[in-house]
Amino acid sequence: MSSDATETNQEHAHADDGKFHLFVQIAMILAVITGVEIVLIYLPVVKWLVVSLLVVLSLVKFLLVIFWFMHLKFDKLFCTILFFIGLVLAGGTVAALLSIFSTTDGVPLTAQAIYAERAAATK
Amino acid sequence: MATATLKSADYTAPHAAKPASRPWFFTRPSAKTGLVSWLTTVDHKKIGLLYAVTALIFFLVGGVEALMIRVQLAVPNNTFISHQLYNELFTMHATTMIFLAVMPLSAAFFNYMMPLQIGARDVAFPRLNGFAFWVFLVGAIVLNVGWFTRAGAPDVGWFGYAPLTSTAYSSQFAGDSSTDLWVMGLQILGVSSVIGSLNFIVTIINMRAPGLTMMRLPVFTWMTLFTAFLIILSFPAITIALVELMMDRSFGTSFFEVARGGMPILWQHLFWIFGHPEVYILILPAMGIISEILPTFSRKPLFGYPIVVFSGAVIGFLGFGVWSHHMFTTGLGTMATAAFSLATMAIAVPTGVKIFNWVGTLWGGQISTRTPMMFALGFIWMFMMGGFSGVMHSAAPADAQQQDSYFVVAHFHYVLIGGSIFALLGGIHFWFPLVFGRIVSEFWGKLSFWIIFVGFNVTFFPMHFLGLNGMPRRTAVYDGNMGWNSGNLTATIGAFILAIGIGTYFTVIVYTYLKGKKASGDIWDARTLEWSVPTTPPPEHNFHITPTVHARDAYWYEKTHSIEIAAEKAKHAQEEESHGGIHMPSQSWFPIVTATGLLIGGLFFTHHHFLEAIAGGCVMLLGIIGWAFEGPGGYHLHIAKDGTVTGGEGQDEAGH
Amino acid sequence: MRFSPVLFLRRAAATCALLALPILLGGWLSGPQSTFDVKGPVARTQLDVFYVTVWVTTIIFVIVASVLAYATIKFRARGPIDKNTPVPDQGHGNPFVELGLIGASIAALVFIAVPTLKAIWYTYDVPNEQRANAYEVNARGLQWWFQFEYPAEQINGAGQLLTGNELVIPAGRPVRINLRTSDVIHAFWVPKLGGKVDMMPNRGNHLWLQADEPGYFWGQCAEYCGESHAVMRFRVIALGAEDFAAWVENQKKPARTVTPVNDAPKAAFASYDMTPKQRNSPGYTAEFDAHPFAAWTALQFPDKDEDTTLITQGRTLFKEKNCITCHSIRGHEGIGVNAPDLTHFGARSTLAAGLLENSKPNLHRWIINPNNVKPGNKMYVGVNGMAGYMDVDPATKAMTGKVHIAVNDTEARAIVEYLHSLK
Amino acid sequence: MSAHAGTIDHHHDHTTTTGIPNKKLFMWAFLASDCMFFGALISTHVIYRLHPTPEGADPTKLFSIELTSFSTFILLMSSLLMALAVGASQKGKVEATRKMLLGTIFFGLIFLGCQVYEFTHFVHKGLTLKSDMFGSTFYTLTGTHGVHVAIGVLWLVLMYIRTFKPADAGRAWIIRAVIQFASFAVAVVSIMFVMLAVTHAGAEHGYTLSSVVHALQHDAITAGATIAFSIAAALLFALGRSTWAVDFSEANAIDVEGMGLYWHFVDIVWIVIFTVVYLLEYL
Ligand code: HEA
Ligand code: HEA
Ligand code: HEC
Ligand code: CUA
Ligand SMILES: [Cu+2]
Repeated sequence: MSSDATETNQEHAHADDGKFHLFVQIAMILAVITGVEIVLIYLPVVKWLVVSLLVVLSLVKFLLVIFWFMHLKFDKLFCTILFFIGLVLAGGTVAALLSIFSTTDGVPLTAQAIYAERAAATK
Repeated sequence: MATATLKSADYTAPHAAKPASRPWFFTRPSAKTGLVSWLTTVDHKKIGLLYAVTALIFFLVGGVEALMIRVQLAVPNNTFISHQLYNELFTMHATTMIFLAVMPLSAAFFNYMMPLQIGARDVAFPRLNGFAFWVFLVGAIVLNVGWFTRAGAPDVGWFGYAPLTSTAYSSQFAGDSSTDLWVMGLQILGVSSVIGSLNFIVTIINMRAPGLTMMRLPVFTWMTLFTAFLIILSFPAITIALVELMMDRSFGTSFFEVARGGMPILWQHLFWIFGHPEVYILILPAMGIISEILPTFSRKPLFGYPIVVFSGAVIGFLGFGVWSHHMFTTGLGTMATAAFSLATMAIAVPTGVKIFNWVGTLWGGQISTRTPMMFALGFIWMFMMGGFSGVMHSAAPADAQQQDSYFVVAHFHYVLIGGSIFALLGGIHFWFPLVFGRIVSEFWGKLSFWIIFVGFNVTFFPMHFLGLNGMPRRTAVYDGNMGWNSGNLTATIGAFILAIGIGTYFTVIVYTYLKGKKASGDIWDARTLEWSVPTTPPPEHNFHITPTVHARDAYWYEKTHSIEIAAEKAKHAQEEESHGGIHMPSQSWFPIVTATGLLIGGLFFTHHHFLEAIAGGCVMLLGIIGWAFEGPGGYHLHIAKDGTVTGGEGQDEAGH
Repeated sequence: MRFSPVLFLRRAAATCALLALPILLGGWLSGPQSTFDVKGPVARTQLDVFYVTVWVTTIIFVIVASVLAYATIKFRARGPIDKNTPVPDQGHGNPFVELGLIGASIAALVFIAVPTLKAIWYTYDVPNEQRANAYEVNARGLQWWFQFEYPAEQINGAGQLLTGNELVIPAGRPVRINLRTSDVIHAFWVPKLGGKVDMMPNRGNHLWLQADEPGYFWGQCAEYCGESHAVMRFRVIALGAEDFAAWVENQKKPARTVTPVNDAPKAAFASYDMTPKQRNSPGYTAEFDAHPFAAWTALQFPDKDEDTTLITQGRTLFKEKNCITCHSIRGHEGIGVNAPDLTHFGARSTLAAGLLENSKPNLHRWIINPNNVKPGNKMYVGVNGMAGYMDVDPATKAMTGKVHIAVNDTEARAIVEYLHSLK
Repeated sequence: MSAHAGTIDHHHDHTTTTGIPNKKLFMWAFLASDCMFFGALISTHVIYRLHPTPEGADPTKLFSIELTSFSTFILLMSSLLMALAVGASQKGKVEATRKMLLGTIFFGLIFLGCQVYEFTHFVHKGLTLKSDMFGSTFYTLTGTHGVHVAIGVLWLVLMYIRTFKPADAGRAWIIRAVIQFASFAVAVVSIMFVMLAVTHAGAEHGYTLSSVVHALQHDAITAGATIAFSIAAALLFALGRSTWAVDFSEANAIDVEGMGLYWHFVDIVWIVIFTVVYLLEYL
């Protein structure tokens, strides 16, 4: 790890002036990806493909920002670990929640069915 | 430049001449004793004491609430208190015990002991630490203020299931501000806990004494770290739930409004995503304390240190994946039920590992059963029983009969009292000589332990049977024909025995504080750094010389290698002095000012006086701005060879 | 006060005594809501899983506790310790012991996990092979009473059969119960027949259970639902196939009408003792508790001689006092839908959601002042815009003190007589 | 602090155990926590989108993907400026830091402006907090994000003012710094008004110079805004340079960096919101 750190340090010293351009380039990539995303939703492609593409693209944006703009790439590994503890737990929780709410045997009646039932009851 | 001589704890800095050029509100308070010193303190030890005293007061409040509950349930069809009051009592009993007693008492230990254990002079952000305490106090006030209003105290149960918390159903006979107070109070407490925990995380990771690698950290510090992580990662879930509820109640949204498509089950998920990690937030500090007491009184290092630490991490991590075991009866469906059932059972493994290692620590030791040790041993027994009833819950089909019955009440009081409270009470005994320089009488200490131990079991053991015999929890009255009479009466008698025990305990503690036998230094032959402070109570700067750590159980090592250590210390003392002496943070008014703004804002908001609430917000904002521009400040202390301390607040440095 | 082994033994003895308590006090496990006294396959399965957990954890407890006790006694310090006492071996642990114990713990959990998983699937829904035979009802929770709906029993022009607070089911047949709520969360729990499942708003939960034999079972709302949650109870009565059919047959009939006979008023009636009772004085008589099923059965038939005049008066009063705005009495005047259906109220053994035995004095107390019996109930404060006994300001939710319904002693006697005639 | 003497290594703080500065560690831990915060909020929104109420509104009829893409772009650019500000502050370039901070604030304000515009537009069309579940979750989620942005802007402003703190403690500087910032704020708001008017005029009468001039002549508010803008810009120019030696140097870079982390995080939350709340609706 320590050798890693010195390496990035040197690299950083080199790249210091290059950072400006690097950051501008990343910003451009981000903008382009956003453009691609907007086009994607109008494309006549199967839904699952679009959805997965969108997820992947925003993930790429996400990673670009945290690793470059937020310096995770240049910082101590521990910062990455720290943030990813939260990120992974949050991601896991969101995924778990979404799947719990979509199991069919967990919700024997959909919201719609309940509405129908309620409407019938008050008739 | 001011000069002060430090002999023992009663060390005061004479008032330093302040630079005249600054307006008063930019000068910093520097009183070392008296009210102002407490209101503006940034000393982790003082803040720890503030937490402790507040928490203990609320523990008694929660206890009196519990006693009223028990009196009402002593006999069937009792009319001691009304249903409504009963409901307020159990809601506030739980909320008080969890958020205003056990959590802050743990925070008190974190604050006081953790920096000492890692050989630091303070936490990473001292003013923020003070702020966390004042915000906690604000939350406590907001939660309890309902007792004095027409609407009464909150009555929605400690997990406030929607839609009972909606405006349509809460407090049917009066304006329902009590639920708003509950929402606001918990939100504020969440802010306090998260801020405090972030501070602890940074402190433990970044402020360790030289040589103190992570795998040499005292276990209590480890558990502090895990608890802090659990707090910062679980509180956001309840914060969101509360925000959504608040939006429903104050701004007419429909998150949990059934008629408009709201799903109350969502509240339960969000609550328990917080709620289950929360129970580990309550127990991990206790486990940390136990892991300090047992080795000390066995005169042996903790058995299997790495695995105890690792199991703490596993408990914390798994704790995020089991929340729905509180929802086995909500119709989750077979897959989800099975998954959560198994995940819950899995937690028994890392917890068991801890129990085994504690037993292993005793094995081959030299056990002296002083009072703290009695509490620690009591903890192992009682927590184990509570854990086993937890495992019984984890089998979902069995839990269908137990959920919301007194069996649950028995389970969680075993882990909460037999677990957390026993450990915390033991911890007070353990560290009392360090904090106050006096020692609790062995006879009275043990006596209170035994009364508490007996009273506790007499109270809560029968509840297992009450639950299995069909008694639902949150029952203000029951009929005499259900076979619950003798169990309840026993429990009530037990509760009073318990009260006598706790009464004895506190009387003894207060007596010792005032008149007890003086004790100084390392009276237990302890193992960790907090006992290496130059005086008991410790001086404000904790250590004359920042310790260097060479091994786990650092102080034990120092004691067994005293000659090398002395030489090393002398060298480090010189180095430190050549770096300008000991750097200490300055006190500040802004934490309490900001918290006061929060109090004003919070109280007005709950009563829908939005303009006044904004005014409170402005006070807060001013506090923050003042805080930011004031800077951390700081001054230096210098230690002479004979232990004399010079330097002080006077030579305030500008900027950082 | 040094450590003494005597204290230790005493603690061990105390723990044992506590463990033995239930055996000494057998009564602690045999109440009307005991989860041990199982009367159907679902509850039995759940109890079996429970026993597995008990055995596994007890064995572990005995082992760990013995080692712990042994270690504490064996390794206690002999004589006072000071800094000069030789220190014990500073051992740091043993990875093999650790791994072994972890393995053992996992193995123990497998013992619990297998029956747990089986039971989760079994208890979730009626087993496939019995689906066809299952009887389906709906249970609806309301603050603070239960409504039971029989979708299978349609009444011409009046929708499905409804009852309140007493669910009658066929014995020996699986019953699938759809769980609904009209306000907050409640839970349906009949301990002897099966564990609870919540009635969640906007969620279609269900459970199934089966009573092996005819019988009378206590049930309870098991989710905190507001002020009177503690007294939100109900009953399940399981009947043999024929009895059940007969019961359904009778229930489908409109309310029983008693024709007034021009008799002299019978003094014997309405002369029950009405010495004022405390709120929450015992709800049931000892006779009832001893043979609830018999007591229930006895209620299914009209009394031999009734005070027809009082009954007629009661029927008028029921209309005049606006009881009909909330209650419905099929065939008579009542049309309300916000309160328990009273069409066959006289044949019910409980009153006010299982709080009281449906005896005349109890009913009298209820009608005179429901709030005294069950604080905060919706009959007293109104529900869904229907005014109850007292007026509540919708804005502040405070009682205004305005009275809508006042029933005096004599009126109450007539209403009691009337309601009890509805068999 | 004496430990800071000499050149500052921004990746290693020798006063801490790990070498990571305390403030940075604090920020990352806080952001980890904030992940759970937004995780819970986004889950709520998605769950209610998956189980919509029958009478709910159709979001795609409301959304203007152009506007949202624009504000997304703006926020991304603000992130760029923020990153540059951090870089500048690390090199001790106070002037450059200030410019980048102002730029970030500017874009942040535009983002907030867009959000306010979007909200009023939606409310106009009948979507409110109370109207239905979509309204509740949408406003709460995006509003909470907006509050984060607003807090970020406030923080940036305070930091900007902080850069003027003089080395000599006796100097009265706050007023000047505040005026300076206020003129900036006026300029921004004026620009936004002018832009709004121009787009408006353009949309109605075609994007020709004459129509825009015409609109300016007839619209008092816009004309006023233009004047305010010029005055503010002049003031900004006149007062812009602090003539005194400031107490703001590389040592403060960590404060800017911590703030930057927050700002970027708010930006990535928007990346997620943009995809989940807006784009996925179109499928
Ligand atoms: C300090 C707090 C604390 C702790 C530590 C625990 C620990 C555990 N809890 Fe508990 N729990 C609560 C506090 C706590 N709980 C509270 C407050 C509630 C109620 C909330 C409310 O509804 O108000 C609750 C409710 C609760 C429920 C929901 C009950 C219901 O409402 O239906 C469940 C269900 O699974 C559960 C399970 C567990 C388990 C499996 C553990 C495990 O962590 C226990 C592990 C420990 C052991 C098992 C003992 C030692 C182990 C060994 C000696 C090893 C070998 C053992 C085996 C292999 C079995 N708990
Ligand atoms: C850390 C948490 C904690 C602690 C320490 C306790 C402590 C106690 N609890 Fe706790 N309790 C909960 C957490 C806790 N509880 C929770 C989470 C619930 C669920 C609530 C809900 O359903 O929402 C609950 C619910 C609950 C119930 C069930 C209520 C119901 O469901 O209807 C009962 C009933 O007996 C009870 C009893 C007690 C008793 C007797 C104590 C005793 O240990 C208290 C001991 C302390 C004292 C007795 C005070 C000190 C004594 C003196 C100062 C002596 C002198 C004073 C006098 C004699 C007046 N509690
Ligand atoms: C505002 C509506 C309302 C009015 C008016 C009202 N009731 Fe009720 N009644 C209720 C509700 C609601 C319950 C269920 C209460 C509970 O158990 O919590 C109930 C319960 C009862 C019960 C018990 C039913 C059972 O199965 O347990 C009886 C009997 C009864 N009411 C009789 C009357 C009489 C007689 C009157 C008129 C004098 C009356 N009610 C007027 C709402 C009303
Ligand atoms: Cu219904 Cu509790
Ligand atoms: Cu749990």
